[in-house]
Amino acid sequence: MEAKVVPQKFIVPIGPQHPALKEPGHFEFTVEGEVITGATVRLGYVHRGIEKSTEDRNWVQNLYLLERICGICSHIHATAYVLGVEALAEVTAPPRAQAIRTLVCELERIHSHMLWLGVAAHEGGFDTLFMYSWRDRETVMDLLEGLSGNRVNYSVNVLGGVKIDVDEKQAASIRKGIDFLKERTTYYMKVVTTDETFLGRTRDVGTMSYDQADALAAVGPTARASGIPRDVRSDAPYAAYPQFPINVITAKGGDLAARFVVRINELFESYRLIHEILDKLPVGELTTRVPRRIPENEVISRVEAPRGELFYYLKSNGSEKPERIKVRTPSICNWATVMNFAVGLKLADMPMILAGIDPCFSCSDRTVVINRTNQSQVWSWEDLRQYGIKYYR
Amino acid sequence: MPIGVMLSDILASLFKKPVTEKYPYVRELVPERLRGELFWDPTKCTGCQLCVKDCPADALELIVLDKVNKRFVLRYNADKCIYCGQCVMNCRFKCLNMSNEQWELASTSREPFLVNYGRDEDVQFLLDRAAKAGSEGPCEKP
Amino acid sequence: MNLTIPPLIALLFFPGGIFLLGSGLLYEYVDRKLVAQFQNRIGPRWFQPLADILKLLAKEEVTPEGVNPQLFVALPVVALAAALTAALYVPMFGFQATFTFRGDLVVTLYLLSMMTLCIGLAGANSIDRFSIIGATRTLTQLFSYEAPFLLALLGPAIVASTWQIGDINQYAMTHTWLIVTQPIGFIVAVIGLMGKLELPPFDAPEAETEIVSGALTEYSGRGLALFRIGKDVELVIGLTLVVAFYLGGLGNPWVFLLKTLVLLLITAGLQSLFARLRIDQTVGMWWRIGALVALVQLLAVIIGLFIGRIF
Amino acid sequence: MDITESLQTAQDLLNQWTSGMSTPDISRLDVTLAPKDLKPAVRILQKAHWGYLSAITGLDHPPLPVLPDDKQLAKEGTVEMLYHFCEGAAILTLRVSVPYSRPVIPSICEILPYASLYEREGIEMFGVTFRGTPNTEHFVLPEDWPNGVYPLRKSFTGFNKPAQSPTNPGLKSA
Repeated sequence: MEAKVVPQKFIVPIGPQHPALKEPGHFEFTVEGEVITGATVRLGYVHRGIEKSTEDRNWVQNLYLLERICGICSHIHATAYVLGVEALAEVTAPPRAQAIRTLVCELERIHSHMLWLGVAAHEGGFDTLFMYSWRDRETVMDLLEGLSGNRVNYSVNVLGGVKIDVDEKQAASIRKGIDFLKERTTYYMKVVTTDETFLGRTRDVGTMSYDQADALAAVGPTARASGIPRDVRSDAPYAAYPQFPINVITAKGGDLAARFVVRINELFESYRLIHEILDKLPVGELTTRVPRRIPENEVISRVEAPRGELFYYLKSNGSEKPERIKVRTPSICNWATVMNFAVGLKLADMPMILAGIDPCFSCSDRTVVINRTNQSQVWSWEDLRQYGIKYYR
Repeated sequence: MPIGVMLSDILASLFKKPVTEKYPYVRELVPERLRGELFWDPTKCTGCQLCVKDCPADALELIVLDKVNKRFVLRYNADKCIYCGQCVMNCRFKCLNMSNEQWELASTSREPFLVNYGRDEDVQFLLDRAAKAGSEGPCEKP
Repeated sequence: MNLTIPPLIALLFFPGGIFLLGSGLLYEYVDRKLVAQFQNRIGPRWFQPLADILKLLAKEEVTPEGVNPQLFVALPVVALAAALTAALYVPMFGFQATFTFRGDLVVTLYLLSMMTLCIGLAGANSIDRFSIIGATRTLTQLFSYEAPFLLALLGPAIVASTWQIGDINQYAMTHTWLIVTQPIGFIVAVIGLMGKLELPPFDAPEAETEIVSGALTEYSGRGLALFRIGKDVELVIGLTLVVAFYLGGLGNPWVFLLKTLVLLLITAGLQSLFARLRIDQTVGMWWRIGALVALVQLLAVIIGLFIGRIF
Repeated sequence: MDITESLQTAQDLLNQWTSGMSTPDISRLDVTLAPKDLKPAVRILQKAHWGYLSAITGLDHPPLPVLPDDKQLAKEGTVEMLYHFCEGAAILTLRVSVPYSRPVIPSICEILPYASLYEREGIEMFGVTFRGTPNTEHFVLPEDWPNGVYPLRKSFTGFNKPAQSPTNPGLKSA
């Protein structure tokens, strides 16, 4: 570190390692006193080269690779991918499979939004809300674990259907868990909308008007909090959403408080939808056959991840392996909104605003091929593997 | 101007048991569908290799000793395995399944992570062959 | 029951010195455990604060570049020394204060502020950006809560018409609890204490999600350990003062323990109840509300006394 | 607005620049443009409030391997950038293709500022130059990534030899 401070340009770095961010991203905020006058972002600390790696694996293997893009919204990545591949192969998964996919999507959305509620509260220094919301999130995690066998990376999807079935016992435990969560969510709604100290940190903070959100192409709850009814689930329904339509939740405020309200209201919407799916679960097969070689074509698959629109572009070349898979995650879209709104805000609000879009660094970072070690050599994957083997021997 | 809306909740917690799980002292029941260590039944396998082909982590290796007499050894690298269950799904003869009892797999050495499944004599044959070839042990790829 | 103890023992072992450090750690443990309980967690085990301190003491102390090394080393010592000195003027654990003179209340309050001042200086001494912002916030917060806190402790002093902590304690023991007669003063004093100790929701100066650890970011090993012990000692003294003034005084060790623990329960509850206040909100709250109500309380006390004297 | 209507509107807006058009499925419209027409096309979409830029996908078309007995001339490799615009369920894709020898596409950042991140990715991953893009710093790749190596081109298969990096020789002994 340099041994002097230049007074006119005081830069506060946040990240790549910083207690506010549990994931690596680097932000530099130029501040005057407590007020921010400039902001830049640098990502790429956790790039894993997934897009390139997909070209080396067959269609089935890629499902699990892509599911691991993000630990929080793993199922939705897999869903986007299988829907895309099924479209390429011109098959359709059976209705029961589609409904179960949708069910897990919604459970995942609940878990993601509860997680976000806790993280956002923690960024605002409200650790009690953080602990409570994560405690209650365990309910939905347990449901997912009971349903799929795993807390994260559920591997519910396979090409052409799903692996798991929902029996009556499962359905009953899900209904029970959801009813408990509904009661808790009502309570959290009361806390975030009425507690004066908390509102002091969220009201009129990071406000983004409808026009601004539109101009910056925000997606997901960030956009919906500014009043843009943009939701792939209703715009271009996929999986079982045509049979189980959702109501798009929006709020007018555009500030942090509105983002809380939108996400919590979406929780209620998810609860409703889960009940509906469980009540009207179609009967039938769980899988359909998908050929190993996918005919040459290209397809775009869009789904609504908990954080916003997830975009997959898949191109096949007639072989067992894809030609190109492009993943555009919702976090990428929303970065622009944060960087544009940081200026003029207080430093103390920044962690909450960063958390407000629910950023996912592992989602944003996914395309680099090669890792760099601290030895400043460029290492290939094989070198790294060898190094790892040597190291552990 | 309501402040301290969570008051009732925190007061209630004062008399509640903490929800923190006391693992490993107290073990909770694991769900029935939990995907733990992989097990293989050699009697049903036909050696179609479908499990190996689709394994996303290259954790499986089917060593064919005698295709006609169906002598196979499945080498399973538990440390590479991502426990996705695709192999179980792929197997048409139901010779693979994932245990919901064996899931505490952490170990301080590498040995427990390499498992050779098969008939005892086949595994022994494979180990002997590896020893004869003068390589360091079963860790080396043939 | 008011016992006296030889000064040297009081200074080194009991109630000052070793014993005070031990009880500081104990109170920190109780505080953390209570907050955990409020949040439905298990919380630390009883020796955790001690283990933290021992671990820190055993660790290498890194002197960062760009600081004044003498100041860097001296500040934690001064902070702890000030806190320990302050303890000598306070009737700890129900025993009479070791030293006492007219006006020791004022001295104690200043000694307690030394701690905050040292943390502020420690931050400003560093060139780390988080430290500097933390120092600015620490000192800003110091100026905001200090006046109301002082006013809140002034109320009991005025009704007891003495500046001696021991005498105020005596007065509190023999009269109606002052929490009844001066409720506003009590609230301001408790919240002021929380501000002084930088407990949530007044932990903006060390808000980990924004500025890592504030002014103490660059401290490690011994320095950090001393600052932490200092804070624990200050927690004990602060609780003692508020209890002695507002909760009917401190007769004997059991009364002391019971009353301070009850107060700790209240502060732990307040800690888990609120979101962290931004520094501008903290300052605004203290000057717009805190100082004003403390002043009103003080005026009421003075007018009450005046009227009382007339009739 | 339903899908066909949206796509019809887009088609009408872009008609003057279109050099190729297809509808791979009911909700999509692919429009092939010359690089120079990209900016006016995006501007007219933005003026008409037709959707938002959802993603920019890069596609690498390497030159086909020329067999010795093949008389055909080796075709140059191209990089194709796909600008996906979404409006409801309708997806409009603007396809712009540039040759390896001159991979220059005008930047659309002055029309859509948020395209910056996608363009930076394109620069790093495919070696396309976006003329006029405001920020060309590395977005996802490490700072000391060698120049001229574009990971998502098909020709890239990894580094085989550990290259010496000049930036931090001090740590080499570690």
